[in-house]
Amino acid sequence: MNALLPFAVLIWPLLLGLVPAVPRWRPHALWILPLAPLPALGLALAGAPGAIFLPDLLLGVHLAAVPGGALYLGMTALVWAAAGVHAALTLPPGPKAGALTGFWCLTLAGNLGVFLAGDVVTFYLAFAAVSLAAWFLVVHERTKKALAAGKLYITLAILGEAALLIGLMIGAAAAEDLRVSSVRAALPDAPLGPFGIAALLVGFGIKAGMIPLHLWLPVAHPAAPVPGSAVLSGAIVKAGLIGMILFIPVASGWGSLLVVAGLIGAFAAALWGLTQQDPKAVLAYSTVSQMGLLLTLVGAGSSHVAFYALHHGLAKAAMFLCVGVVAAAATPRARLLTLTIAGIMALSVSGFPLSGGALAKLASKEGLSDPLVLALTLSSMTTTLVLGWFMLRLARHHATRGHRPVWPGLFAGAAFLAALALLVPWFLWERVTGLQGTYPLGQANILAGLWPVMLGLVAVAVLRARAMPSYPPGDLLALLEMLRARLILVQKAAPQSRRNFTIGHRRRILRILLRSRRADSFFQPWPHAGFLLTVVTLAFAISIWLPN
Amino acid sequence: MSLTVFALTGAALVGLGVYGLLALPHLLRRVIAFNLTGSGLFLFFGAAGARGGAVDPVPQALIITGIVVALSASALAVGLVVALARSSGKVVLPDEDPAP
Amino acid sequence: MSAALPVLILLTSLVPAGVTFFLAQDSHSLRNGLNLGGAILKLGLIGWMLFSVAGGASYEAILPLAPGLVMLLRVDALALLFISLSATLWFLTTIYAIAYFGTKAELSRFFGFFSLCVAATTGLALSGSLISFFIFFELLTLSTWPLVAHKQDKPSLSAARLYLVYALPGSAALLWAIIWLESATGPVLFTDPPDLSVLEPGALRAIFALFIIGVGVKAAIVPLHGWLPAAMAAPAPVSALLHAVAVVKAGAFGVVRIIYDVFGAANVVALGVGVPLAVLASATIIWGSLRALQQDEIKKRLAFSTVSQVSYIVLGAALASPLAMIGGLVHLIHQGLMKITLFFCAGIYDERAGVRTIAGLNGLGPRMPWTSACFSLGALGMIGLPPLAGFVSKFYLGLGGLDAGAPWVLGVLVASTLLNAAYFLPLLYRLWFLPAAEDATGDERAPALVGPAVVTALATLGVGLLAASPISPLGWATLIVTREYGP
Amino acid sequence: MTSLVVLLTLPLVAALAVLALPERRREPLGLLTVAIGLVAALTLAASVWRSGPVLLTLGGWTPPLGIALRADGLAVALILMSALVMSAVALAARFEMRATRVGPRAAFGFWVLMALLWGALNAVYVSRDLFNLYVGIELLSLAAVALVALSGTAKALAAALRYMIFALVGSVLYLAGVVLTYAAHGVLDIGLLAARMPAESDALALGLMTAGLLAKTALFPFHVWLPTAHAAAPAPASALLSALVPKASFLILIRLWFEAMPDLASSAAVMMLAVLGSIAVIWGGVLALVQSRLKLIVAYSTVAQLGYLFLIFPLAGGGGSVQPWSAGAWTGAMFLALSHGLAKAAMFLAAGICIAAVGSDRLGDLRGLVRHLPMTVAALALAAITLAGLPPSGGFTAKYLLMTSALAAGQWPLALVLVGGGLLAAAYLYRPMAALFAREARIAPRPVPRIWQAVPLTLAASAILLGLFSATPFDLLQIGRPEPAEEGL
Amino acid sequence: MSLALDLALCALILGVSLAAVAGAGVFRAVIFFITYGLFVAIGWARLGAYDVALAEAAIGAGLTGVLLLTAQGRLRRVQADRTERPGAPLPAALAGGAVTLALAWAWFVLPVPEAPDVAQALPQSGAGNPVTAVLLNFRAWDTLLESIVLLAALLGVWMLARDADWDAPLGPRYHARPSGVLAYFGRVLPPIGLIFGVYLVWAGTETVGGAFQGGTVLAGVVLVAMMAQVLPPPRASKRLLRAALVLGPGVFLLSGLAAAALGGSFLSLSAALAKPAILIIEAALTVSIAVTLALLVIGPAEAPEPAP
Repeated sequence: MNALLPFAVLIWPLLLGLVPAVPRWRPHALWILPLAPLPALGLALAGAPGAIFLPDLLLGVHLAAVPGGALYLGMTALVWAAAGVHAALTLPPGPKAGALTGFWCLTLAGNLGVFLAGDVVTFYLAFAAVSLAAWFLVVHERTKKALAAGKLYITLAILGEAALLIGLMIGAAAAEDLRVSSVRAALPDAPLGPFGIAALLVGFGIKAGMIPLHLWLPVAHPAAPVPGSAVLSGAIVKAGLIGMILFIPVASGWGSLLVVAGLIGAFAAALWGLTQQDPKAVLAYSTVSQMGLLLTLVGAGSSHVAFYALHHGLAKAAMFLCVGVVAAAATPRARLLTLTIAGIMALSVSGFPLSGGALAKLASKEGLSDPLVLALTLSSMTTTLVLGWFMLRLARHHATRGHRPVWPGLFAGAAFLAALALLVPWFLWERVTGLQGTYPLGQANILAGLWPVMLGLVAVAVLRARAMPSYPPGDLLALLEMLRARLILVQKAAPQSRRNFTIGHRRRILRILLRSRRADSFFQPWPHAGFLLTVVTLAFAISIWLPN
Repeated sequence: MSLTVFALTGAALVGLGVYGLLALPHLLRRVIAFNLTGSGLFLFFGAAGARGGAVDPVPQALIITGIVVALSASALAVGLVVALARSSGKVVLPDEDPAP
Repeated sequence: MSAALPVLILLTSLVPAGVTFFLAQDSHSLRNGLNLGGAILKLGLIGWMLFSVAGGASYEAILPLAPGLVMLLRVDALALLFISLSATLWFLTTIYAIAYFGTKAELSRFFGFFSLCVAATTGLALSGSLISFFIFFELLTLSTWPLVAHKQDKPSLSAARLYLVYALPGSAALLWAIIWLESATGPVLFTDPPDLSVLEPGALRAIFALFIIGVGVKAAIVPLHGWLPAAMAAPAPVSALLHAVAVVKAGAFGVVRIIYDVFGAANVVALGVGVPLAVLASATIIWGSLRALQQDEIKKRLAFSTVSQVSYIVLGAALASPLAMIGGLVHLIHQGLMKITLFFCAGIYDERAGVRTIAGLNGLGPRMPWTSACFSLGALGMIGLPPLAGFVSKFYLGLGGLDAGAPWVLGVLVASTLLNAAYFLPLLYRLWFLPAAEDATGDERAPALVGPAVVTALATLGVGLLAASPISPLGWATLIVTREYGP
Repeated sequence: MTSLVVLLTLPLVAALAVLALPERRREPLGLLTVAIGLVAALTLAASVWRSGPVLLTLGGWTPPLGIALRADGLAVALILMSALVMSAVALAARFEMRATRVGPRAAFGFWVLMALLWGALNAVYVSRDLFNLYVGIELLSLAAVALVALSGTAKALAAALRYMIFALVGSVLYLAGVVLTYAAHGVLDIGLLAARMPAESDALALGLMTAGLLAKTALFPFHVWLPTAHAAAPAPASALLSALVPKASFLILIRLWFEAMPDLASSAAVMMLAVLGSIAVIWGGVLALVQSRLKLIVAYSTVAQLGYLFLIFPLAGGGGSVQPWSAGAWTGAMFLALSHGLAKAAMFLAAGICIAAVGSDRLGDLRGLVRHLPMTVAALALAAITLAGLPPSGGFTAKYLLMTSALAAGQWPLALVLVGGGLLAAAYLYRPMAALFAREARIAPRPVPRIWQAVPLTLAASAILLGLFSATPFDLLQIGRPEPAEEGL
Repeated sequence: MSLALDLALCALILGVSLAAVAGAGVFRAVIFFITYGLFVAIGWARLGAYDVALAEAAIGAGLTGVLLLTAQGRLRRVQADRTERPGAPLPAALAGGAVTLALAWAWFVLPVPEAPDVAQALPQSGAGNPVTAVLLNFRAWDTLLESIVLLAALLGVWMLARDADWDAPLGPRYHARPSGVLAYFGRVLPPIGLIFGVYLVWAGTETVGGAFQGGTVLAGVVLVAMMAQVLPPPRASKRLLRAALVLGPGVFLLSGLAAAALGGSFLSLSAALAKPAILIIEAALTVSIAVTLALLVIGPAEAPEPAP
């Protein structure tokens, strides 16, 4: 029975996702969103037990939680559940909501699936589900902005899928087996191993927002509805992360590559976030930055990536929800409360001592080389900077529209996530890190956490007085846009003369054919034919006579 | 020797007939030429059949049959020529008529 | 019995074809009953045959025509695979076609040739010798012509002409190849691979090239594909059948037969002709996709997509590796299911909403949800999205490419995936996301049209989802490859 | 043997009877004749199938004094095909050659001439005597010319006259060859000639006979009389002229080259025949492609199809050393003659139906006829399949056998001709098919009885069946097949 | 001496034939052709082929001549364009010369074969004249077909009638003055011709002559009678006429079939019955040949021309 649990966890959201297909149920469909991740949460709380092999399904489906699966699954389930509540409260019911519900559930199933997949095909399927179905979360508003963002998102997602497919196939071909463990083992030594790994890096990198493949993140987040952004940033990007963990052999040079790319992302994205006006865009850059840190950890072989990811997921989701909550806040008090929650979360992510984020940072510094520890510490400063900027932008964020009466519910969701982000790391500390429960209370640790945040806060205060340059989200995109315009110009200049050529050709053939009629009239008159007949007669006679 | 004379005459008649068939556009004259060819051929055959001392009756029989067949063909050809002349006013074939 | 069954299966389409020609236009129920009855009977017979072949029975019917000219109907696993597909899809397409045409004109002619076309495909699948393969190949060519020209208007007729302009020289090349080969080796039976050592390698290569030209026209290998997009002038059920099981598939099936049963994979490799063919197939895959991108008509886009997709099968065969072969064979089925779904839907759009162009699809999704859902499934399958059918084929092809030492195949597959996405996703986007035109009409109150599409769409999902099961197409293809062409 | 005598005399008796009996007996008599003829042909075929070639020494006099007849497999196959075509033509003529349609003159003449033609054909098919063959083809030619002239228009008369000239000169050339042969050997029997002492004059004799027969068979460049003549005749007559008449002179050629004087076949002469045949295939095809009338297309197609037959000379026995079964060219050409006969007759009869429906055979006027004459169009289509050599048809079997020999013998240019000719045939037959298949009709057609329509369809279907069940005819053709057919010339 | 005679004869033949081919005017060509036929008949006699000589004189020169003359007359009547057009003489001469040379060459290389031994079989044939034996017994099938060929030609000629004329009497209307030469011949010649013709048939079985020669003479008789308007031109539909046409080939065919039915082979004549059978067949054939040849010459049905 236990064995079926992972399977049930995946099937449940898929089944729920079909609910809106029934027209009568469609108006209330949004309310199933909070229900969909519950079995997964249960599985996580139970410690993610169970493993199952379904030989007939796909190319043989293996399901079992990945290492650290419980953390990922729990975080994912919580983020999705809270976002679900938010969505159910804020989004207007209707056909769009029905579609969203269906694909929300599909995305969720995929998101959970990447943490449960035991074979590459299932993994690929889950990855595709989370990546492609999430498109519906991005474009939900159907505004021009959302659709443009969706286009970028889906393009990159598909490119990522393609890259992933290459990598997985190279691995599977080398392993002659489809299980994740075999593929991972076979990849480094496969004939096309480096190429495959590079492809995987691209595939996962796109999802995980690795520089320079992060383009979609800052574009998609502001466009998506708030709960969508919350799951995108909180949970979905972690699918890329788990891919990196599962498949990239960090022991070889690939780890360093990840570290470098991760660090560049961590700092550059945070700083670039300062050029954004939309709080969600700022948050998106923060996500790129945080994911950079996570990738650095992966590349460095840290064993507490899951712990860090857990906190980041919860906190980032809470912050995104706060954007929605602020917009729905009717009274200054509500607004203040929300901003407080968001501020606490910002501090937590920055690693303010004793916060959940500080614990995550502390744990992940374990076993890292000094430069990396320093980088991590410094990143706290940039994080504070960007999140401080976020708070500034958030404070100026006003509701354009919203369901004000639902504010308490919305607030509860965000506050719930925030509370979890603060508390769960404490709760799990010993179990996960094996360190003493009082370790984070150590003075050195507190100090180490405090000074970068303080410095960051000072910088924020300075920034507040300055006018920051403002760019639209999507940095490198502008470059690509230029290239595309060039290409279109070239295409338009191509000549179109082929058709005329064929017609002329045909006419010429016809003329030749018609000429045959005139040629035939040479044989027509009897004197010609008769003369030829004589010639043929004699030719036959001679040709017979000569050899005999 | 006489036979050779007749045979060569036959050969010459055939040639003459062929000449007439090719050179004469008038259809009635072409029928005449055809008959010349045929009869020249028969003469050749007759001469050949008479070589073995006694006259071989088989060629004679064949020649008689041939003459009758030639007559039949000539009659039909002449009928066609007359009919063509009646309906088109020409005694040459349309594709050999320089002034149609 | 062992001789009668293949013949019977052939007759289940041939007899309805023959009788239908002579039915009056308005004897609808008789005609429909005849065709559906034939299709059901055929399915039953094939089911029985599957059952008994699994039990070790073998079927063979032989009809000598002249020395060296032997009509041989023989059932092997590959043949079974193909006839199962064609029989199932024939059945569905018949239902669809009956609903599609309703009481329009010239139905007896249409259904006559329709069944004849299926009979030819069946015969082709069951052919046990090169020459019977050729005979049915030609029968297929000829019986398809009236179907393409069915509307009898100018575009249809010129499309039909173009079809023959391509097909007949192709057959000539095929015939040449067959006779060249057979004049040296004797009649070629698929059970008994010919002794190729009697011919020079150069000659063998030329024969192989002629073979490929011959079947390549049907398989629409670039640059022999020009007829296929034009043939879109045909009514939707015809396009569906043409693209999914009949003509195009026959070409691909032919490539498989030629590589595996005539030359043998080892010889193909030894002669060095596999790689050029694989390159050609790859070029076709890419070129077809690129051209599909430029089309504004739904059916034209689908047609170029077929050009591209069918070459997957060719690619699988050309790589001469077991895994690629599995991929190719399974794509034979999968592409059929997906493409027929797409064409069914395209026909419904045309018939119920009057939509032929891509721009016309705007907003049709909510209005025609079932059709559009099926269309979406088909399209996503084509892109190769798991767990749909297309993914499975693509996966095996990729593995096969690596196995055969041709990793560039991966690049082709990926490029094709991307291109597929590029030309299919905008369609889905229009269907579901763009607002409908103000004067848009359309409904799907035609269960006999939508039903078959739903069935094939579900099958597209099912064969992918249950790919590893032994009775899935994949299981079957694996069985064929390991049992019959295994090392 | 009885059936052979019946086949030889029945048409003649029928002709005399039609001539002598009152008009109202004409049709029943004609139909009875073809029925008996068909039965006799089947009986003869059965007897040949069972016990080998049937011999008949006329008057009890054996050669060299008398005339011997021999019905071998080839002759019987041709007899059977002719009987089928005759039956079909007779059935079609019941509708088409009615006195009320074509006038009492043509209605009367057609039946007599048809019977005479049939008698001549059967006589030629079985005759073993060179001079008797001469009389036979003369009878054939006169009846054929008269059929061409039947419609009485100036065009038909000119066509008939041109045909007449070629036929007469062809006969004279043939006769010259016969004369030289008898003069040199004193025998006319084919079997005895095979055993003769070769003479120097034989080359000239064979050359003369060959050239004469080529003119009668309308091989390029002597094809010019054929299209106009065949197109000018009424459709049932065209069917006979195109399907059967050239086969008789071709058969004599076969008898001469393969049976009487196979020792004379030099490679140059044999190649010359094949080259002329190849040119005919291409030239006839190209010309058919540029015609705009159905009957002319069909007639030019005959020019092309006859060309194929001449590939037999270098190909017979070709490649037999490589693969024993690839020596099928001889049989292949015969298959072609048979299936061409059936298909071509079907085409002309179908063309006749089209003309009856819309009063013209211009392609433009035929547009859209498929809706009104589906059976006729089907007949045309099936016949086209045979003529283009597409499977499964007799034409395909023929082409297959010829091509196998060609490639096995390394004669790939000839194989190219076979393939190219098939494609050309498809191209020129496509044009009428496309016109018939068009949607809009230009002329409102008159109704045509279905039974009439069924006639060409049956013929065309039998051409297809010839391919589908070719084993029996194949074996039939092997009966009494001359040695060189297998070993090559 | 005889060689000189033959040389002279051949020179004459060639000269006349040359005139027939190359001379100006169709009428003259026809006249030369008739003359040529007579000279060739003499040539046949010189070769000892008397049967052929008779046939050539009667058919080749006589009947063909009349045929051509009538045709020439008709062409004149329909006012056909009679201008002579030049042909292409050089290729024609080349072809003719080549054919002549080839045949001449053949003559000198021809071996002398062993002829079939007719004489030995003659007693069983029922005919004393070997030519007749060959024609009516040994190669009876040829002769039967030949009589059918005549019929086919006649039918072909009939088919050349205009549809409107189909029921009219056959041939053009002859206008002989009742007191003219033609009318006189028309009354005098027929009885003589009749007797001569019947004699030729009767004698043909044993010596020179035969159905064809006799039939031709009779045909001439009929022709003269018709031209002299002694006999009215018949209509093609006339039953008696048809019966006369069918009689010869019909009797020939039936006797052949009867022989086959009685257990012999087709067209066989048992030695005992051969002579009378041959006579009967010849008689019947003669009637048919006479009628057929006469009708061939007068041509298809023709309605009277409207008076100019």
